[in-house]
Amino acid sequence: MYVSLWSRFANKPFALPSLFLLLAITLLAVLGRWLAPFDPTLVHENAVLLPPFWMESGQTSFVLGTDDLGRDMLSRLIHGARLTMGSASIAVLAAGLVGWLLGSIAAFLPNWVVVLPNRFMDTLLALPSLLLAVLMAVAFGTSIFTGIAAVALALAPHFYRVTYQSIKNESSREYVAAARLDGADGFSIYFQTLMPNIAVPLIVQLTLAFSAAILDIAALGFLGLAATGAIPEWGNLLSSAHDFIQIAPWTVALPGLAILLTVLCVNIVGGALRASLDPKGVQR
Amino acid sequence: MSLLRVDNFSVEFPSLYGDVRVVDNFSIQMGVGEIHGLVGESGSGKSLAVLGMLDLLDSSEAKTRVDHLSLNDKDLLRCSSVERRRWLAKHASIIFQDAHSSLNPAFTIGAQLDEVIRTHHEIGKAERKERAAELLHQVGIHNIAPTLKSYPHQFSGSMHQRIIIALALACEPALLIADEPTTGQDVTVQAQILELLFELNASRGMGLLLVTHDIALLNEHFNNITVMYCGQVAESGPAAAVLNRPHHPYTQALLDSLPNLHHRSRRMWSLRGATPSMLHLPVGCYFGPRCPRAERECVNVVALNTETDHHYRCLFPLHVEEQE
Amino acid sequence: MTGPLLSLNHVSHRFAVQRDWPARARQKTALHDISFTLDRGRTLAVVGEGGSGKSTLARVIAGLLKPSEGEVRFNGIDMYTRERELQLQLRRHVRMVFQNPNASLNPRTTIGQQLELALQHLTQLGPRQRIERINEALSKVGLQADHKDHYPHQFSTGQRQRVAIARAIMLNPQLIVADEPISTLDASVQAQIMNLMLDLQDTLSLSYVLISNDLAIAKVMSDQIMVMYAGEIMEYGPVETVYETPLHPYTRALFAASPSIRDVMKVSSTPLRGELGSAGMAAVGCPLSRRCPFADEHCKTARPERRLMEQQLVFCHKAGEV
Amino acid sequence: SDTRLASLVFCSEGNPESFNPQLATSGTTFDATARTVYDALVRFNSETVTVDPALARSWNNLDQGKRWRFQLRDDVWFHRTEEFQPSRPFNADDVVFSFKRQLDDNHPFHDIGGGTYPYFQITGLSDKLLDVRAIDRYTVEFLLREKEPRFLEMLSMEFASILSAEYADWLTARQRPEQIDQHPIGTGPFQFVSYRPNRDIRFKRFDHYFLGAAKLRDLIFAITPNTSLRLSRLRAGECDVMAQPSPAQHQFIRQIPELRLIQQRGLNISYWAFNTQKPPFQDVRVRQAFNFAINRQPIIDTVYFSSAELAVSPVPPSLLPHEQQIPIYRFDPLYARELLQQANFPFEQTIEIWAMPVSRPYNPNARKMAELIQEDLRHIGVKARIVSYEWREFLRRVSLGEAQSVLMGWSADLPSPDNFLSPLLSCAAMQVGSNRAFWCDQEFDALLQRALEANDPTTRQQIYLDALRMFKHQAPWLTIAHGSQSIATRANVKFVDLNFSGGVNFLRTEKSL
Amino acid sequence: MTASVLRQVVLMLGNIIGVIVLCFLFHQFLEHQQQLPWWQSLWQFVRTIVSGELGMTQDGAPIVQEFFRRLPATIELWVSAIVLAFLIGIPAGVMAATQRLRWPDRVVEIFALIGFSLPVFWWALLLVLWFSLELEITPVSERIGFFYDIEPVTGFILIDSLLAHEKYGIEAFLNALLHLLLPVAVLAILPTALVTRVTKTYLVSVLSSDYIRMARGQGFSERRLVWKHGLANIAAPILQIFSLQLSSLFTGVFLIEAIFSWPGVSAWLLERVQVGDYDTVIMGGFLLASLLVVVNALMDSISTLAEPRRRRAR
Ligand SMILES: Nc1ncnc2c1ncn2[C@@H]1O[C@H](COP(=O)(O)OP(=O)(O)OP(=O)(O)O)[C@@H](O)[C@H]1O
Ligand SMILES: Nc1ncnc2c1ncn2[C@@H]1O[C@H](COP(=O)(O)OP(=O)(O)OP(=O)(O)O)[C@@H](O)[C@H]1O
Ligand SMILES: [Mg+2]
Ligand SMILES: [Mg+2]
Repeated sequence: MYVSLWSRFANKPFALPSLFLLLAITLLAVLGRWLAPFDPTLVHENAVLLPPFWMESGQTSFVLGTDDLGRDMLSRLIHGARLTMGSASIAVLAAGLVGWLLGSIAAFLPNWVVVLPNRFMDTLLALPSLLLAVLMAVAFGTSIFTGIAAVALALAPHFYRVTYQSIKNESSREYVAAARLDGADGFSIYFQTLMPNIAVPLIVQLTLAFSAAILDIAALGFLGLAATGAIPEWGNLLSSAHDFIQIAPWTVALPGLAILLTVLCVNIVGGALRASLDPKGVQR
Repeated sequence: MSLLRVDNFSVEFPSLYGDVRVVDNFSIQMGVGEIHGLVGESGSGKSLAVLGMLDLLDSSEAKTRVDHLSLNDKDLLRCSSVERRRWLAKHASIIFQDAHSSLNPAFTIGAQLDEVIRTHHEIGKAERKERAAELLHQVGIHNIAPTLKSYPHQFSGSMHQRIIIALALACEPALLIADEPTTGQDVTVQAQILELLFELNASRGMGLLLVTHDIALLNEHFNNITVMYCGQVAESGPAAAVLNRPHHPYTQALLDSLPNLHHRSRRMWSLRGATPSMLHLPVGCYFGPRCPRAERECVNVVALNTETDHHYRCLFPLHVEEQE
Repeated sequence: MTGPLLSLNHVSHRFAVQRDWPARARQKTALHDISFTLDRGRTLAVVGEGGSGKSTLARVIAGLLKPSEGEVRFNGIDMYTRERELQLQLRRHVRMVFQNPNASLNPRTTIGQQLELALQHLTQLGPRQRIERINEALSKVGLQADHKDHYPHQFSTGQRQRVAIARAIMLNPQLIVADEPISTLDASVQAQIMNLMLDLQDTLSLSYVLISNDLAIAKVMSDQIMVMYAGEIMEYGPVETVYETPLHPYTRALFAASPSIRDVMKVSSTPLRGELGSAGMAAVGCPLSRRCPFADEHCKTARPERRLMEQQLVFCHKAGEV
Repeated sequence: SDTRLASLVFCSEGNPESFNPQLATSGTTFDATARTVYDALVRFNSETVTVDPALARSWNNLDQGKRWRFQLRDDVWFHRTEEFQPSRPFNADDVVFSFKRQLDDNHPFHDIGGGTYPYFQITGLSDKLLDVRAIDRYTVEFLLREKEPRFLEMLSMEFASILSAEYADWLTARQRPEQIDQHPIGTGPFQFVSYRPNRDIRFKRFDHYFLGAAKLRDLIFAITPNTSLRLSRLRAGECDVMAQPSPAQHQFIRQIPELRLIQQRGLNISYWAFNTQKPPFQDVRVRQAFNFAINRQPIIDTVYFSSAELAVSPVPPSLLPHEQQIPIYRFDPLYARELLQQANFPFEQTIEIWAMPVSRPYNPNARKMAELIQEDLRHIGVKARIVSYEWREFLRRVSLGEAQSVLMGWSADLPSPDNFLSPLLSCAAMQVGSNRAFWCDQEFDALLQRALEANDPTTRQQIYLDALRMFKHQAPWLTIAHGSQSIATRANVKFVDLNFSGGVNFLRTEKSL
Repeated sequence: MTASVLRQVVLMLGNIIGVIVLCFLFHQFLEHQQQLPWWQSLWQFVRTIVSGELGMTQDGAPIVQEFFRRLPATIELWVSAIVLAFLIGIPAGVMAATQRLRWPDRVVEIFALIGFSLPVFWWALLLVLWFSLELEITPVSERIGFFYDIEPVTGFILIDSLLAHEKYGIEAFLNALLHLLLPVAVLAILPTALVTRVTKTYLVSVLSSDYIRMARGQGFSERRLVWKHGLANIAAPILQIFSLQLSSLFTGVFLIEAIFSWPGVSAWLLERVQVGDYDTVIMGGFLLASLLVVVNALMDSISTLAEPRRRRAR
C-alpha cells in the first residue's frame, strides 16, 4: 500500500520537486543556526539596505542584500524559516492533538451531551483566525506565543470536526459492525479498526492546516500581533520592511517570496498526498 | 428495414499500462420493433458499448472507432457531429440502471419533462403539459398533477424508473436502450418494469435493446440475444437458439450456473476462476483459462464466426454438430 | 444436545428515526413479532422485498442489534446476555456474512489483520497459531496464504466475499447469518460462492440463516423458508411445501415475479399493485391490504391471525381460499 | 480638476492631541492648530531673530520689564460657522480669556480639557504671570512677578494662541464648554471644518484673514502615521505635501522629478530617558552604565541614514558653541557591565524600552532604534523588551510616568538652550510629565534660573555648561542625536514654509498644474 | 420549511451565545484583578450585551455607534470582493470542468493553487508598488481621495459619492470606484480560487452523472447542460462550502484594511489594539463575530433553499 501510495504521489505533477523543496526549507529551518552566514541580528552599519548581489551595487558577501540596519537578509530569512515554520508546526500539532482528542471523546458520548461542545466548536469555526488573534492579543498581550495560540485555537475546531465527523461516519459502516462481531471492544475498535480510516482525513487536514498556519502566523507577524521587534519571523520581516518598500523593494519581496514558495510547496505536496490517499483519485 | 446497425465498434481508454480496449469490435444489428438482449457480466463493456453508440462517452477520455453506424437507415458516419447528436437524440433514448441518479435533483418532474418535450416538438405550453400528462399515463402513473410538481427525491424505486421511461419516451424514439433498468430492484418491481417495457414495445413498435447481466431475465419475448465477455461479443443470435443451444461455452456456463430447480441436487454448476481484469487479459481466447473445453489452439486469437445468423467466437463450439 | 440451535420468541424491533430538531424523532417498526426455531445443520432462507426487515432480522440474530421486544436464544442462551464470557462464546458460534463485502471489510487494514481480530478477541491462540488458523481458513475458501497481506481493494468482489466467508467460518461456528451474500456478485461467481457455502455446511455441519432476494437460490439452498413483508412473517414453512403450494398471495406474487421460478412452478397470480414505499405499515388490518388484489374491507380493518396450515404458517385472512 | 487645484492635502504624521494648542506639546498638534487656526499676539521671525507684531500692533514694557502693555489690532475677526457667528471683532477680552484660562485656577474654563497647560507651566509663566488685564477694548496689560527677559518670545509660542472669549460664552450658554477644544474658532488663515481621527482634518480658507486670505481654498490634513504610506501617497498624488520624510527616503525623493525635498538643520534632540523614579534607574550607576553600553554611531548611520549629528548634550551645538568642554560617554560595554555589577543590577529582569510609534525629525524610527539598543544591551547581558502604543496613548502613559525608559525627543520652540533644558529636565517639567526621566535636581534648576537671569552671554554660556556637566554626570538620559528637519512636496506646490522647529505653515502656499 | 428556518435561527442563537462566552473568557483574562466571582462577572457581561449598550471607547464614543459607522466600509469591500470572486470563479471553474485536462484546466488549476498559497498582504504591497507607484493607475489607500468631502449618509462610499453629485458630479464616484479596485482585486484572490476549485470539482462530478448523460442523450446543447442543469445542482454545495470557509476568507479583510488604510471595522479593531483600548476591542470583536455568525446562518439558509432535497424534507 505504501509503495503504491508513493508511486501515485510521485506521479502527480510537481509533487516530487515540491516535496524536495519543502524538505530543503525544513532543513534550512532546522540547521539555520549553522548554515546562516551571519548572526541575523548582527548590524553592519556600513552595509545598510544593500540590494541582492546580482543587482547594481550589491555585494557577494550579502547574497540577498541587507535590511535597513545592515543585517544580512539571507541569514534573517533562514532564521525566519525556523520561526515561521516552527511556529506553524507547533500551532498545527497542538491544534491537531487537541482537536483529535476532544473530537474522539465527543464522538463516543451521547448526542445530547455533545450538543454544547459542538456548538462552541461551530462558533469557533465561524470566527476568522485574525479576529481570534486580535482578541487573544488583547487578553494575553502580543507575543509570538499568543500568535501561535491564536492560530492553534482557530485550527483546533477543524480537527475536532474532522475527527468527530469521520468517527461518526465510519462507526456506522459495516466493517465496524463486523469488528464488533469479532468481539472487539471499544478500545480496540477505535485503535485497530477506526484509526486507520480516521488517519486519512486527519492527515489531509494536517496539510491544509499547515499551509493555513504559515499564512496566518506570517499575517499576524505582519500586523504586529505575534512576532514583533527584531524577531526575524517572515511576517514580521515584511512588516518592518514595509517602510522601505519603495527604497529597497527586495526587503519586501524576499520574505513574501519565501512565504509564497513554502506555502505553495505545502499545498502542492498536500494536494498530491490527498489525491494519492484517495484511491479513486477524486479531488476536493 | 434496419433500425440499428453497428459494425466493429471499439472503445479504448488510456491507462498507466497503455491503451486498454474495453470494447473490442462490437457489432449489433436490430430490426424495427425488435427486442434485443445484451447480456454479460459486470465490466464486460455493455454500458460502454451502448453509450458509445449514442455518442455519449466523454471524448476527452475515451477513444472510439467504428466501421459503420446507422440508426433508422441514416448513415451517421456521414454527417457532422452536431447532426449525428441530434439524430441520435431524436431517434434513440437511453435509460440507466440507477434511475434515481438519472433524474436531475434540482428540477421538478414537470420541468424536466417539459424541457425534453420542448427540445423535440415545437408546441405551446399548454400542449406540452398535456403531452407530459399523457407520457406519465403511459408509464402507469395516474396521479399526474402532483407528480409533475414534485422533485425526484420525493419518489422512490420503481416510480423513478417509470418517470425515466416517460422522459425517454418524450421524443418518441424508434429505439429505446435500457441499460440494466431493473438491477438492484426488487423482483416484484423488476417484473413490473419489464412488463411495461414489453408493453411499450408492443403498443408503439419501438425497438428495445435491453442490457442486463442476469441471463435469467431473457426469455421468449426476446428476438435476439448478444452475449459479451471481456469487451467482445462471445455469441449472438436468435434468442431461442442462444438460450437453448448455445455455441459458446461461456453462454452455456452462464445458463448452467443458474440454480436448477428441477433437480434435487443442491450444487450448481460453477465456472472456475474470475473474470480477468481488462488490464491483464489472457492471450488468445479471453475465456480460454476458464473454459472447460479449452485446448492448446485456444491461445490463438479467435475470430467471430459469422457463417450463420448465430454468431459465436469459439474454436470448439457446443451444439454445432447436432444442428447439422 | 436438546432443543433447537436458534430460537426467536416474539421478537420485535423499532428504530428511532432521528431527525433534525425541531422535528421529533419517530419510531419505525422494522420487525414485528417474529418467532421461529432453527435446528442444527439446517438452513433457513428469509426472502422479501427491500425494506421488509430482512437485514434487521439478520442483525438481531447475529447479536448486533438488541430487539426492542422478545428474545433471541442460541442453544438456549440469551443472545444479549450481559455476561462477557458468554457473549464472547456466542460471538464465536454465531457469525455473520454481510451483504456487501466492499463495506464489511476495512479498507485500510490488511486482510490478515482483520482476520486476526476475531482470533485475538475470541480465542486464546498465540500469534503463530493464529496465522495457521488464518491460512487454513483462507485455503478453505480457495485463497492463498499470502493473500493475507493484501488490502481489500486488491481483490475482486468475489474474492472479497470469500474473505468475508473465511472470517465467518474461521472460528468453527455453529451458525452463520448470511445477509444476501451473493447479490452483488457476478452470475458465474454466485454459483461458486453458493457451492462453497454448501460444501462448508456439509463438512462443518453449519446452520445458515440465509437472506436472499433470489427465490431460486433460496429454494436450492435451504430447508425452511420465511417470507417477510413490512417486518412481519407472511408465510413460513418447509421449502418443498411452500414452493409446491404457496398459500399467501404475497408469496405467490413473489414467485410470479421471479422469472426462473415462474417458468418452473407455473404459478399464476395477479401481480401486486404499487410498491412497498407506498404501502407503509398499516396501523390496522393486514399490512398487505393496500397492495393485495384479493383484499376486501375485512382485510383492511382486521389484523389477520397467524395460522398453521399443513406445515406452513400463514398470515392471511384468506389463505388457501384464493 | 478645480477641486484638486484649490485644495491641498498634507499628509501629516499623526492625530493631534487636542485642537487647543494651550493643552498640547506636540508639533503635530501645533501644525493643526496654532499654525492654521490661531494667531498669537506676536510672531517670532527666525530669519531676523526678532519678534514681530501679529494680533498686537505694538507694545511697550513698563516697571523694568514687570509690566507689558499691548496695543491690539481692531480689524481682526474670528471664524464664523453655521452655528456660531461672532458679533464683534477680536479685542482685549479674548486675550484676557486666553491667558486667564491658563492662569486662574478658578476660571470657569480652567479645568475644561484636563486643567494641565504644559507650556504655560514649563515656561514658568504659571508662576511669573500675576495678572492679565484689559485696559480698554484694544489694550491689554500683563503683570509679571519679576522681570522675564524672554517674555516676548514666550508670547510668540503656540500656547499663547488667542481663543475667542465670545465663543467661550456662547458655548457656556449651551452647556458644552468642552467643545472649545474640539471645534476651534480662531483668527488664523484657515478655519476648522471637521476632524475624523486617524483619517483627516479638514480646513477651509478664512476669507477675512487680517493678513490677507490664503491662496488655497481647502486644506486637508490626511493623517498618515506610516512614513512609507506617506511617501506612497505623495508619489501617487494623493497628497501634495508630506510631513517628515524619513532620512532613508531623502535620497529617493531627490531622485524623483515630481517631488521636492525641503531640508534644514533642526533644533532638536533625540534621547533615551531613564525613569529615575523607577528601579533599576534610581541608581545613577545603572544610568551611567547604560550610557556606556550603547554604540550610537550605528544608530546615526542606520536610523538617521547619516543625516543627523551625534548628540553630546541635550542642546544642539549651534546654540552652545563650547560644547567640546562637556565630557563624552565613550562606547565601552565592558565598563558598562562592570558598573552594572557594582550596582547589583538585576540581570534576570527585562528592561522596558518604550519606543514612540511616530516618526519625528529628531527620531525617524524609534522602534528600529530600540532594536539596536536592545542588541547592544544583549551584549552586556541585559534583556530588554520594546513597548509601543498609539501616539496619543503613548504620550498619555509616558506623561503619567508609566514608562521605565523611553525613546523620545524634542524640537525647540525657541532657539535657546533654556528651551531644551527647562521643559525636559526641570522639576517643573516633572510636574507636567514632560520631564520623561522624572529627574528633579534643585541644584540643576537653580543653575537654569541663574542662566536666565544672567545678562552677559558668556556668563550664561558658562552656567549652561556647568548644568550640562551635572546632567552628564547624573545621566538621566542617553543623548542620541540632533536630527535634521525636512518636508517633501510635489513639484507643483510652492511656498510651503518650515519654521525653525519644523512646523509647517500654509499661508503662502500655492499649487499649480 | 418553517421548521428548518426555526432550526437555523436557534443554531444561530446558540452560536451567538458561544461568541458571548468566548468574549467573556477573553474579558476575564483581561481583568487581571478579579473582584467579582466569575458568575457575577458573567452575569454582568451578559447584561451589558443584552442591554445593547456596550460601553464607550477610550475616546468616549459609544462602541456600538463607532462599530456601525465603520461597518459599511467593510461590507462594501467584502461584498465587492465576493461578487468579483463569483463573477470570475464560476466561469473559470466551468471552463476548467468542461475543458478538463486541457490547457484551460491546467491554467485555472495553477492560478487556483497560487491563489491558495499567496500571502495577500505581501501581494497587496507589491501591487501597490506596481499599479499605484510605478504605473500610477490606482490610489494607494482610503476609500476616496482626500479632496472630496463626502457626507456619510448611508456609509457606503459608492452611494454617498453619487449623492454628493451636486458638489463633484460623477468625479467623486469614479474616484471611489478607483479606490475600491486594488483592495477588492487582492481580497478577491482567495475566494476566487475557492469558488473556482469548488465549481470545477463539483461540476466535473455532476457532468459525469447519469442525469447529465441522460440529458445529453436527449439532445440538449452542451451549454445548456453546463449552465442550467449543471449549475443548478452545484449552487447548493458551492454556497455551503463558501459559508464554511467564510471565516477563513474574512481573515483577508483584516489585512487588506490594514494595508490600504481602509476605514472599516477590522482596521478599527487593530487600531484599538494599538491604542490599548481593550474593552472596545472585545466588544467590537463581539459585534463582528456575531455579525459573521449571522451571515453564516444566512448563507446556510440560502444554500438550504438552493437544494430541493433539503428544502422540502425535514
Ligand atoms: N472512464 C473509464 N476509464 C477507464 N476504464 C473504464 C472507464 N469506464 C469504464 N471502464 C472500464 O471499462 C470496462 C467496461 O465497463 P462497462 O461499464 O461498460 O461494463 P458493464 O458491462 O456495463 O458492467 P456493469 O454490469 O457493471 O454495468 C470495465 O472494465 C471498466 O473498468
Ligand atoms: N438504523 C435504522 N434506523 C431507522 N430505520 C431503519 C434503520 N435500519 C433499517 N431501518 C428501516 O427498517 C426497515 C427494514 O430495513 P432492513 O434493512 O431490515 O430491510 P431489508 O429487508 O434488509 O431491505 P433490503 O432488501 O433493501 O436490504 C426499513 O424500512 C428501513 O428503512
Ligand atoms: Mg453497466
Ligand atoms: Mg438488507
